Amino acid sequence: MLGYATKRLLLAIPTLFLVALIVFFLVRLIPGDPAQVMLGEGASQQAIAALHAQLGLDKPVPVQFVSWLGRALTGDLGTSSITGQPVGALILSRFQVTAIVVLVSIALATLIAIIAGMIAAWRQHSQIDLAVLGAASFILAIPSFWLGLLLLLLFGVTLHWLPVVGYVPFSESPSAAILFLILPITTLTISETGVLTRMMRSSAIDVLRLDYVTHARAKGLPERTVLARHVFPNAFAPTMTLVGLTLGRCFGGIAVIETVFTLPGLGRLMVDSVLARDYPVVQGCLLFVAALYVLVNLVVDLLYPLFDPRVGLS
Amino acid sequence: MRARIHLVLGFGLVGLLVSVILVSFVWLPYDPLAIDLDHTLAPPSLMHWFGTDEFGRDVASRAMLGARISSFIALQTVVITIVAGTLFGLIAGFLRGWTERLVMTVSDALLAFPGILLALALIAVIGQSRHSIVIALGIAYLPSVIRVVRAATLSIREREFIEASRASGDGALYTMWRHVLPNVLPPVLILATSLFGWVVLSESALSFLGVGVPAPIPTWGNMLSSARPYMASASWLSIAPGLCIVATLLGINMLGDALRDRLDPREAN
Amino acid sequence: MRKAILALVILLAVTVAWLLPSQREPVVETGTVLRARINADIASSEPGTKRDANTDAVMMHLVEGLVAAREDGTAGPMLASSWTVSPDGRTYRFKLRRGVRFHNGVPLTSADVVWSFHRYLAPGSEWRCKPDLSPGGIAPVVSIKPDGAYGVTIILAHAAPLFLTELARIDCAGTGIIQRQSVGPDGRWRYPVGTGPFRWGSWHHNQYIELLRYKNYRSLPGPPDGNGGGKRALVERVRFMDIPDDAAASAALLRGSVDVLDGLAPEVLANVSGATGIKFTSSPSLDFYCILFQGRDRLLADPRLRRAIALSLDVAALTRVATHGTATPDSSPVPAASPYYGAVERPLVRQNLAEARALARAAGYRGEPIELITSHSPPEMYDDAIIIQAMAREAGINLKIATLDWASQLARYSNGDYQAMVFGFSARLDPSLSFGLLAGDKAQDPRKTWNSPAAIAMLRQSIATADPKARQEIFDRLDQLFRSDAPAVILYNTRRITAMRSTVQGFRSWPAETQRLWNVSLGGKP
Amino acid sequence: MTEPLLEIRGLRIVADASGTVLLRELDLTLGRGERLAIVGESGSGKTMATRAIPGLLAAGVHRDVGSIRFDGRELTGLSGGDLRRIRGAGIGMVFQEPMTSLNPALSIGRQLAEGLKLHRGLSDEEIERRSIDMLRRVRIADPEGCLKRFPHEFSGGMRQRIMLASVLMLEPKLLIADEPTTALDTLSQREVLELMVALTRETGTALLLITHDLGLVAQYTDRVLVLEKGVMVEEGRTAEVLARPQHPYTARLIGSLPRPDGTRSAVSKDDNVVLSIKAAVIEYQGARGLLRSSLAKRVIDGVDLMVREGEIVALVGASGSGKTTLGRAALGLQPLASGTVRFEGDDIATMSRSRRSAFRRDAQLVFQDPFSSLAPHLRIGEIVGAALRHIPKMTAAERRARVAEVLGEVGLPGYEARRPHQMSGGQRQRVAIARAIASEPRLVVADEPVSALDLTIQHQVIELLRRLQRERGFACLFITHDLAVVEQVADRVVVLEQGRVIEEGQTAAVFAAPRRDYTRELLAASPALAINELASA
Repeated sequence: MLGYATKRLLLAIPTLFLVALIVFFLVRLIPGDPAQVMLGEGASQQAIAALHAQLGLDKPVPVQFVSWLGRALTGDLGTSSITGQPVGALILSRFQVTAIVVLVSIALATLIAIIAGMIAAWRQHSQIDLAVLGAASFILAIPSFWLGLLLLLLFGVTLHWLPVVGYVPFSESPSAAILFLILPITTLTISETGVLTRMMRSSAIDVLRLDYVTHARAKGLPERTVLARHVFPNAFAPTMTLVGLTLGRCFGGIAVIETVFTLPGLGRLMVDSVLARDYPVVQGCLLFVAALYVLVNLVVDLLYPLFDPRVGLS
Repeated sequence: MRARIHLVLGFGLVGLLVSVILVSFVWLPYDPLAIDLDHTLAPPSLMHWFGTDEFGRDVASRAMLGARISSFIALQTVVITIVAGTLFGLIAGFLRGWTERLVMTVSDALLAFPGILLALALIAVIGQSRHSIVIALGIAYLPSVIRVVRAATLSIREREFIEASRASGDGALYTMWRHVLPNVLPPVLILATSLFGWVVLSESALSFLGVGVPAPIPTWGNMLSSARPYMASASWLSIAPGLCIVATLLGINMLGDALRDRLDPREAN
Repeated sequence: MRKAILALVILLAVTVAWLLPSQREPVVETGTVLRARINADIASSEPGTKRDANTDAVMMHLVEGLVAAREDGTAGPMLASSWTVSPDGRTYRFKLRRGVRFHNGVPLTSADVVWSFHRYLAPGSEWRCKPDLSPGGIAPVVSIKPDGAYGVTIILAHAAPLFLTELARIDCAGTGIIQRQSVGPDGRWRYPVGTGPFRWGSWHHNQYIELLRYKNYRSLPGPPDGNGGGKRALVERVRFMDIPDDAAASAALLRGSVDVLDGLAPEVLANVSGATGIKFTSSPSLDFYCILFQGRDRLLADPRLRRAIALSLDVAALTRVATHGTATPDSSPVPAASPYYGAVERPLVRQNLAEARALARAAGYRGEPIELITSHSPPEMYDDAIIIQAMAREAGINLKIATLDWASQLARYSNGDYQAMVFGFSARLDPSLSFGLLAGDKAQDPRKTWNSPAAIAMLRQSIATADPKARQEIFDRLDQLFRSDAPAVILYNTRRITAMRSTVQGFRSWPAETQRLWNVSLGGKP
Repeated sequence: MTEPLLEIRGLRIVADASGTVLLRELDLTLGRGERLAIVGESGSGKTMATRAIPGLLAAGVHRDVGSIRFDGRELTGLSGGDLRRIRGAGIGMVFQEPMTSLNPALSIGRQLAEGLKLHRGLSDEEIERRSIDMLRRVRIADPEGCLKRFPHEFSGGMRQRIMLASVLMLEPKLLIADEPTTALDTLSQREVLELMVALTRETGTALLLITHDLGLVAQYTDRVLVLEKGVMVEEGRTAEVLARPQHPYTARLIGSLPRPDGTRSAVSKDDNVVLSIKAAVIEYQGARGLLRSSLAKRVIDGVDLMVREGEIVALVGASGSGKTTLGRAALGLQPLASGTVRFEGDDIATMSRSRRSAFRRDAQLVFQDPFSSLAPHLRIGEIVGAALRHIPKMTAAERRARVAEVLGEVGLPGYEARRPHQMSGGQRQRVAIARAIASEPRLVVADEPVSALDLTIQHQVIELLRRLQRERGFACLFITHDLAVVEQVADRVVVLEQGRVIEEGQTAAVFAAPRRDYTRELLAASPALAINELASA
């Protein structure tokens, strides 16, 4: 197991290096100079030039890249050129918000997808199957942030059940924090359930056709056991890979939902730092998200044999 | 039986979209760009079916023009991504070796980027315009096309008629073009329908983050995001574009399902 | 099946457990807390260096300079009770007030003033006003010497009537005098130890910054006046909460977790205006929003086309819609709230489509597209562009809107790389500074749009004269020349709105756009 | 006479959607411990008939009318729970495809225990003891270890034996075996069948064997029932039906069994040699690990093989003997580690480019799987004409004429516009043959060309191949594991075991007196040969 994990991590290095390269140069191509942005429109040319030098932006770009990457390998992602905060701490604190929302939502979405997908496959071409597929197609058609806005409008503005916007960190009061997370989690869960359900349904259909399912039934096992012990493990394996990909994508990609619900998450941080040309934070975030993406996919692959022993850790 | 319902619903909704676009070339209830500062934020009425926005512009006309712009952007992006993705996926899946490692490393690197962030950065570099949106989203979705095409190529590559073609002396390029490509098209076609949906959603997300198609050209995305501050006071502003997106995407998804039923043997019982 | 659910649950429990406990100690609430809002964390705790509007507001509670800006923008006494200016205008002798102590109890003496000035003007310093007070600036300081324990003499290279206004500039932290202990033994900056009514509390990044009441603060007599006058801290603690999103801030106010919401975004006014237990104050601001034209552009070089665009706009209607009726339309660079806003500056440019079309055709304009740059920060600028484009279209002028993000727009503005641009300048206390934003030599500073030598000469003259009546006369001539040259079209001055809970007493907003929380109390019902 | 174990009266099965009748009024009786075979070609409804008994019909079809009495109880009226109690305990089933008959995600031990825990409620230790005992009886090595391992670690033959163990442990009264050994090669097929018969005889379990292979029927069953397109055409004792078939369909079935054909003219030694392989060695690299590659495995170890013009040489061996690899090597599709392959005297490894493209035309390959070897998106005309593309001076008109001629020869005149998915397995294999002979090759390598086809169609395709070879005189290397086919088609036979040629000679001579015991085992395991002796007796 360990050998396989290290091999996979070694293979991921070229990808991560490429990500670092793309981020570093892409951000510098964006017009607008960080020093200028920070000092605002009234600042004098000398002040801008001075800050420019202080941020080390006057050195040739390759030199900046090497020094940044060298320090990043030792874990020091530098400090935000706007707030001076260490980038590492900034990312972790903002990641806490995103992680809670993404993990809980994807777990719920997976659970719903398993149940709905299995039932639909079990009763293929029946009314239930049609309903499940219809619902999945409908969910896939709704923009996630519009869904968020509607939920906000319904529960926040009209029914006043839930706070409209804002965020209370867990440290201050867990109970209040949960109130703020209900709507974002619901939005993300709904928007991710569609894809997972379709995937679970189609892989369950494949498995239901195979002989060992009929064999299990021929042993006299009740349908419940046949589905749970024989169909589910084999059908869940491909869906789990998709769950891994979704997790990887969402950790960096729910900036839109974070904007709707004003959550200070990682996505929001990335969008703001790109717009504010805060190079160190942008670089740190994207490297963090890329590393997370690789890690999540590795974990999923390590869990894979749990469901499909044929896939040995070659 | 199910396939038929999906087909009917799908064609119905897509047909509605296409007819709205065709009509928008000829006639629009009002000039979508004309502002009327005396009738801002008017609720839906006989005069204005979907009411007016914060500048007094007619929301219905803007939704119709938006349909044309959003669909064209999505179409252009899908075509570019499918063509480029198929090319790279085919080469990676068929030639294997270092070409496959190169293509897959680059595509994994792009995939590790959150799609919206990559698009945001690219647009900031190229500048905001319809073409920059198409290029940015094209690059953002390229890896997923490459992934699908490579997987399909790998499975086709093992089929005996490929070995027969190589055995009868066909070159690699000829075999790829004549035998592999036609068999990769079904999964690619199915992917194209969902890709269309993803692009429309991404354009609206980008508009929401302030970098979508620039004003005053309406797309469903930027109409939806500019409706956000008036959620409470003028909720119809966000209903109209939202419904258009859902109706269109539902239609496209249904068509995708029907296509999948016809092309993918697994579904047929 | 069981195996899968088990794996999922364990994964979830481990990560939630890792995320939950956080390092911060629980917050202890003692005494009354006045909670205000800033829309971004402060840039740094060092006065007048890395700063933005939020940082300036917080600094004004902690440090005080020799002089401070009055309500009308002029400079009044603060730590200096009085001062004399030599006939040639180069030597200033300040008398310091006695009995004033720093937050750490050390009494204020001339040595502290000299130490602070030398630190601000030191070579490595990033103090925002250093260029103006250095050689080549508008008031270059040659020497600062103590004159006994409570006297300070400052000698300038040449006479500079605006020297005191410069010292009082808020974006330079009012040249706040700080005690040596603000800096650690190794010379690294710790936190500001000043003489203001509040002293430094604690800074929780991206959360809030808290200031504590300075019990033995020695206030000037009489009523409060701008940043000076009678000042007292009436609450135990002031907490500036970092809430970036305007909608979130308005919701926080409604829910009662914020007491004062300064600089309310017009866009969310509707959410708050009807609510019970909320009251408002507002004041016109000394800022201005305008359309900048690039004179070097082939089309816009001709002033007739520029005037045609000005004439195509109904500025009153534009202001009403874009700023939701909160701003004051204004066609003169002199802000409406400025004492120099006279009869010449008051009249608005009336929309006249016929004349606009005629002027445009006369200038040889045949409908070629002109790029109008705008951005979403603040959101009103985006709305301005859409209305301007629609109105200009009525006069046959074809404007193409390009929406950039703020950083890109700022870059295009700084190197003059644009045809036309909707732009907003932050508050300038003196009209000379307002005109200075527009008039200037393009070769030296690409940001200037008004390259006319006559205007530059008049501007320099306005800086050099102290007599208000003479300056008014200069500003009137400048305004007339501005309207005929039309290097830019002024749109409006914003009105700064502050919403607060009805329990908040004594809050006064003012044109300088910073929130002042001294003399403010949380009296009466909760 | 005690009441029969199983009695089916007037069973009719109908498709849900179309309502077409798939199985018409089937009557069948089976005594306790009796062994009945149901024979019929694919699509005859034989599987459906047996699936109806325990009520396990696939989705989309349903039992329209008919009674099924089992062990004195009418199954059709039973509730779900009662029916489930009979499944497994009363009726056991074994399926065709070994690869998917066991759940890949569960260990063998757990799958064996399932049935016993449900029906007998025995303790885990007791179940483990019985499992190990049963595994030993189905001759699985290291039964204790086997419990913890997973299905993918076993070969097809072993998996079928494990499945047999799991079903027979419950000592059912009836065992339904649905083509249990079709997917296995002859050796493991014989082992599994003999085990099945021995074990069912021990426990007195009745056997319902479904197959399309008359050879198995002759060797292993008491009575036989013949189904044709859902209708029972004949039923009776196996020996009588095979010796004197009443119904013409049964007669045709028996007729299509491969038989030795006296008309082979001996090919003289001096006809020129088309293909000659000398001391060929082929190695497969193990999985290339990141750090080290496991030692290379020798698949072909020093093989000499010659095929003369107009001769059909059969290359025979069990699966894994390397016969397919050797076939590919003969066409230059598989590089040799050492040794040479000469085509008409030239070593194909060192040929010039032009000579190589000529070689491509003169040596053609016919694949086993008709569904995978034809490009699904092309028309038949394009597929057959593909090889002609490389003939330089041939005009389009000549190509079309040649395609039409060749299609006519294989009995598919005018099929140019059709597409592969519109044709049956047999027709597709004819197209594959047409493609092979289109460029008038000197050598045709046929890799198991008929093993995927039904008996009657197998017979026609082999006849076609022999007729074409006689008319055109190309050399043919015929790869197969089915000795009955060899006897019908080949002049000489070469037996391959673990990459080495262990026996070679004229077909009749080798069949009459096989020198090596491996060859003897192969011959004994081939059911079709047994029936010939039975029929001729």
